[in-house]
Amino acid sequence: MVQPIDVDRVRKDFPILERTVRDGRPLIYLDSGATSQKPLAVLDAERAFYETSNAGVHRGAHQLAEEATEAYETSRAAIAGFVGAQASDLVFTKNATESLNLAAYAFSNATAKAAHAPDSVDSRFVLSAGDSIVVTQMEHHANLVPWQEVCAKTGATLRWIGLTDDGRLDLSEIDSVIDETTRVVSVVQQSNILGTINPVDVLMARAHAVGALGVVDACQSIPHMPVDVEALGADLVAWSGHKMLGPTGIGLLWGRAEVLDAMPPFISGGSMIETVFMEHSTYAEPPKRFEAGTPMVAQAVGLAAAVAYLDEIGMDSVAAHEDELTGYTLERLESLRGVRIIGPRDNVDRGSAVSFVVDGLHPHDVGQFLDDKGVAVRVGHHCAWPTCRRFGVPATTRISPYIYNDRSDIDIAVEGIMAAQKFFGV
Amino acid sequence: MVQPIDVDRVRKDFPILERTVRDGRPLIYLDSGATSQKPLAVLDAERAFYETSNAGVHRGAHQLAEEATEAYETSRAAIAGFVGAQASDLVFTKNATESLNLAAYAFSNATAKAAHAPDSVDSRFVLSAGDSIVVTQMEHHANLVPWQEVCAKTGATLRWIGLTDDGRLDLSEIDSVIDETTRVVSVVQQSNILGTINPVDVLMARAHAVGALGVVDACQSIPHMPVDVEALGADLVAWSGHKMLGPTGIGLLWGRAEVLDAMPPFISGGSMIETVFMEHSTYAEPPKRFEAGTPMVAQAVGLAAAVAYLDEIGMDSVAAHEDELTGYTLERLESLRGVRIIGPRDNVDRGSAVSFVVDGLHPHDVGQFLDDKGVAVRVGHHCAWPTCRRFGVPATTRISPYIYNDRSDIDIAVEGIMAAQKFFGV
Amino acid sequence: MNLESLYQDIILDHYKNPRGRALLSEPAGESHQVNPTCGDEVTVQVALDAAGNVVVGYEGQGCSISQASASVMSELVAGLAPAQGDEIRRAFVELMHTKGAAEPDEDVLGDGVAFVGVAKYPARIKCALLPWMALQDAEAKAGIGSDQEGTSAP
Amino acid sequence: MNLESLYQDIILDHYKNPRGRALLSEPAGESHQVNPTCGDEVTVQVALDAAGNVVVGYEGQGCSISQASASVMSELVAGLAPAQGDEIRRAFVELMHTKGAAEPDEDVLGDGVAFVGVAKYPARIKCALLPWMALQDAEAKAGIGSDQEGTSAP
Ligand SMILES: Cc1ncc(COP(=O)(O)O)c(C=O)c1O
Ligand SMILES: Cc1ncc(COP(=O)(O)O)c(C=O)c1O
Repeated sequence: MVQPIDVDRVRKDFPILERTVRDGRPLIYLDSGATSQKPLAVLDAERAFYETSNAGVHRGAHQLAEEATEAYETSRAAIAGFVGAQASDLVFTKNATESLNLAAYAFSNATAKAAHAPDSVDSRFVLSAGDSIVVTQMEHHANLVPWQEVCAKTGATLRWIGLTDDGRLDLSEIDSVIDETTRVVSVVQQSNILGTINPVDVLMARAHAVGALGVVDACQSIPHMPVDVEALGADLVAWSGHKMLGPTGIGLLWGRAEVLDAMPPFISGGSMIETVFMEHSTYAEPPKRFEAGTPMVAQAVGLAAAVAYLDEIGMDSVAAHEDELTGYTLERLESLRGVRIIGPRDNVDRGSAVSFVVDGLHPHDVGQFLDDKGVAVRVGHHCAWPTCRRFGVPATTRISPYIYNDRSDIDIAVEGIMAAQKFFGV
Repeated sequence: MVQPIDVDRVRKDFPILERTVRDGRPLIYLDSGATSQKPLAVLDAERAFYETSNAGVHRGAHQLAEEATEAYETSRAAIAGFVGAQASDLVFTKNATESLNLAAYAFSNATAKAAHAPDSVDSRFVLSAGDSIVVTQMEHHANLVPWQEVCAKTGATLRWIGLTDDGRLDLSEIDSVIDETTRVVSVVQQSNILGTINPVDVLMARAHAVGALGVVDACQSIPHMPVDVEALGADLVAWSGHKMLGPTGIGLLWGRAEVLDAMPPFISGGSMIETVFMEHSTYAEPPKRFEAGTPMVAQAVGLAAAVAYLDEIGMDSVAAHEDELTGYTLERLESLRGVRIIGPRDNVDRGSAVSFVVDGLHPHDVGQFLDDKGVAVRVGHHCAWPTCRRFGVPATTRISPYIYNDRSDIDIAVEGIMAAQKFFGV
Repeated sequence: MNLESLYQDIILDHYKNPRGRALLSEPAGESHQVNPTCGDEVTVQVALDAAGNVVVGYEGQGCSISQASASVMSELVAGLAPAQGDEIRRAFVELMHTKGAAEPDEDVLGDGVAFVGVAKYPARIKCALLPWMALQDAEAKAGIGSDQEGTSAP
Repeated sequence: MNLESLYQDIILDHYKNPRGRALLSEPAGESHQVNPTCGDEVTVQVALDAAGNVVVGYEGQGCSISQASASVMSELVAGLAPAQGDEIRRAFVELMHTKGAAEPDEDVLGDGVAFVGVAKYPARIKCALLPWMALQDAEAKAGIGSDQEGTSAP
């Protein structure tokens, strides 16, 4: 039996949730899909680092530098442990977008280098016209635009797996879209707009069957459910710290050791080198190879405190809590006249982000009424514009709860929707 | 008359300076060239942001999102103002290394895209064999390795301006090294290893005279003296927040509007787009074009507090304080038997970072004795390995003070050097 | 409740009954503007009539604020000399930057005064400005008007 | 003072008077290792003699710890069977991860016990390990020894 979350107790750890918005309304934060709030433990850990051990890491021989390095690497180990990984396979970036670009640039960089020195790179990353890259129609822009850019630079072609009307991947297309020309398959594990949880194991298996590399965007899964990155069957997995109670400014890329090892550098400079001459340089082993410059040390420390906090609650409990809340949200929304859910309506293989449109009302106007009730939701295309087009809507309103939300928050959101309908007479 | 800095008062703002290291020695932090310490005002600003206004920026329609966006953009304006720039010309990155890579990738990305669609990019960024890129022999790896990578990807050739024995640029080489083949000149304003301040105006003028773009690495200048980025004569200027009292995880790239506007994107994804289709996307105007993904919001807020703190002291005062300290450091070191300064020995056009070697002692061992006295300095190649080779040393010890240091700190460092000499009998 | 200052009746009326919403048959300049945050879109077209006055056409999709703003805009500037339209546009842009504290001049802004409450909601200011930015851009493309300061929207 | 536990006399002696510091004429395997943090370098070469025991050569530049460690290493493993050398190497690596709290076995580690204090200084552990990593790598390249776990240094 998983332990239920004591939401009232959890809320006490988040000072921001005590504030009011607009005309003194208590804040109801239902926008955790964009970014989560941060518990005191995270703020305290960052501050303690700055107040006691701040220094350059991997560089100094003084005590502070030793402590900072220890803090940074201990944090890496803790965060790796949280997703069942080895510390040496975990790269720190500034956000998931950088992580996905790191993956994408392995291809465009290797391709450009191969043109001048074919033996300098691993041929798995060298693309040419005729090669294809596969994504899905529910990708966040962060897992779409970088691959468009790779295509523009290498001549490869972008393909995608389409969606069914209820917001699932059209799995019937997998074998035709992912074929012998495919060199990389990059898919989201849990859609930030639809809430859909995809069968990444199936997609990764198909990718490997045709000799392609597999990338998973786990931005919306790792914060919300237990994920063992090694068990996903992927070669690379990207996610962000700020959506899982961590500070802004830190992201993660996990990679299978052998794949990371074969990848050329992305951002280059100090700390990622082995030797440097004016004429040429050699590079450090992963993860350092991908961490050029002064890293996000305080943010790594903060994120380690965040995973400790989540571990304390238990990711099983987080998932169960959200699952319950998702069921309730779907039920309440479906009971409203004129409200259409964009994404799966059955609470199976779906996360807690629920998007919807209201007949006759633009999402911006719906959001405004929720805001007026103190409810923070996101309105817009949620960085998944092609997904909106697929469903024939310019934008949606999205409710995305987390560990500090409960049914009463959903109730107030529903009141806001009804108030908007009433006001606009729809 | 510039106001002298009240070091004792300043130190009270930095909690870490109250701690002891090793066997109860008061910490003497002389490693600000690696990263500076952070005043309470910066820690408080970051925390206040998280506790009151944390939300996704540029995305939500709720009050928190409005406040977060306002905090982020107000911070941008404050930081831009600090260096005499327009907010719209200032890009946030994770560190200076990313900023310099952003500049370098403009060339390799444009070159790769031009091969498939010549009209899709600005030809100033398209390189080919026969083109040259010019740096100096005193660059930090962050302003060397990315350009080596550009060369490896485009076939261009890397050239560099050499150094005189006293650690200055050999200006006699400028006109021969920077010639009609040169497409970009990228130089450090103040060397992090030698302390040399370079005549960037001369270099930028020469770059522009041959039609090349000019990039300045201002990592070690902007924290230590008044800098008006628009007056440098450069097209792009890169620096970091963490070396100027700001948090880790935030860097800056300033660009002339017209140049930024002509640059292709670097990291792509959400927030940097204008429209997105599955097949192709169009991009936002700078600075957004270069800020894909969830940005370092809290870090921007912290850095804005840092520049306010520096403004309060006055950058003239900072520069005067360091100048005085540099004179003293040079004098004390020169008075020591067997100590050789690597870099300018006259206190003219030089910053406060002073590198030296001790006959018969490896810098690691020198640093260990300083550490034992509570003195934190950096030992090694300071991410400027080719510069070390130029001076025939494997590494140096570097003293790099800031606003919280005074002469007594230098005195204790000198004691540490003498203790090491005595112990090793050299 | 605050929302009534945002959604004034005039705005709701323009939203539900947009004035002059149609494209031109022979536009001299056209601009398509999007709010990349939310996907609001508006296309504005301009031309000059025989008397040298502005003819405006538009189309769009988006929230009540952006669509009402387009309707108000077309009503305000159509038939005026370009310079007069510019003046109104500037007054509207200025109004949007007053944080809701201004007392807008109805003689200049007509129904546009109803947008005063929008200025209190930073995320909605962009919605209100979208058609005006498109107007400015379309005129610049058509070579209409004294005001060439911006050919691209902010 | 702490430093005396770090810089034990044995270490200083090996630093000032390195044992067996020279390259081999016919190495079977060679490894050049650098500490990218500080630029310390060491080259280790290995071969087997007629009896199947290890012959070691080395050269390097760097701090007292890295250079003394190379000297101690060469003294310890030269002339031993590869498996015996491996055992010593493992004991040394283990010693470096004890944070200075261990009581190392002098029968196994000989002069290597003097490095116990190094383990208290994380930034110096790499210095002490550098030649041992090079040894491991050189042996792997030469196909010497049972231990193939690492062909590249950490
Ligand atoms: C001159 C110079 N350039 C570039 C850098 C790189 O800065 P960062 O490590 O913050 O990316 C540094 C500092 O490490 C530096 O001193
Ligand atoms: C599914 C998904 N992928 C990628 C991202 C990008 O993450 P970030 O903005 O932290 O880079 C997000 C969040 O915005 C997301 O929800």
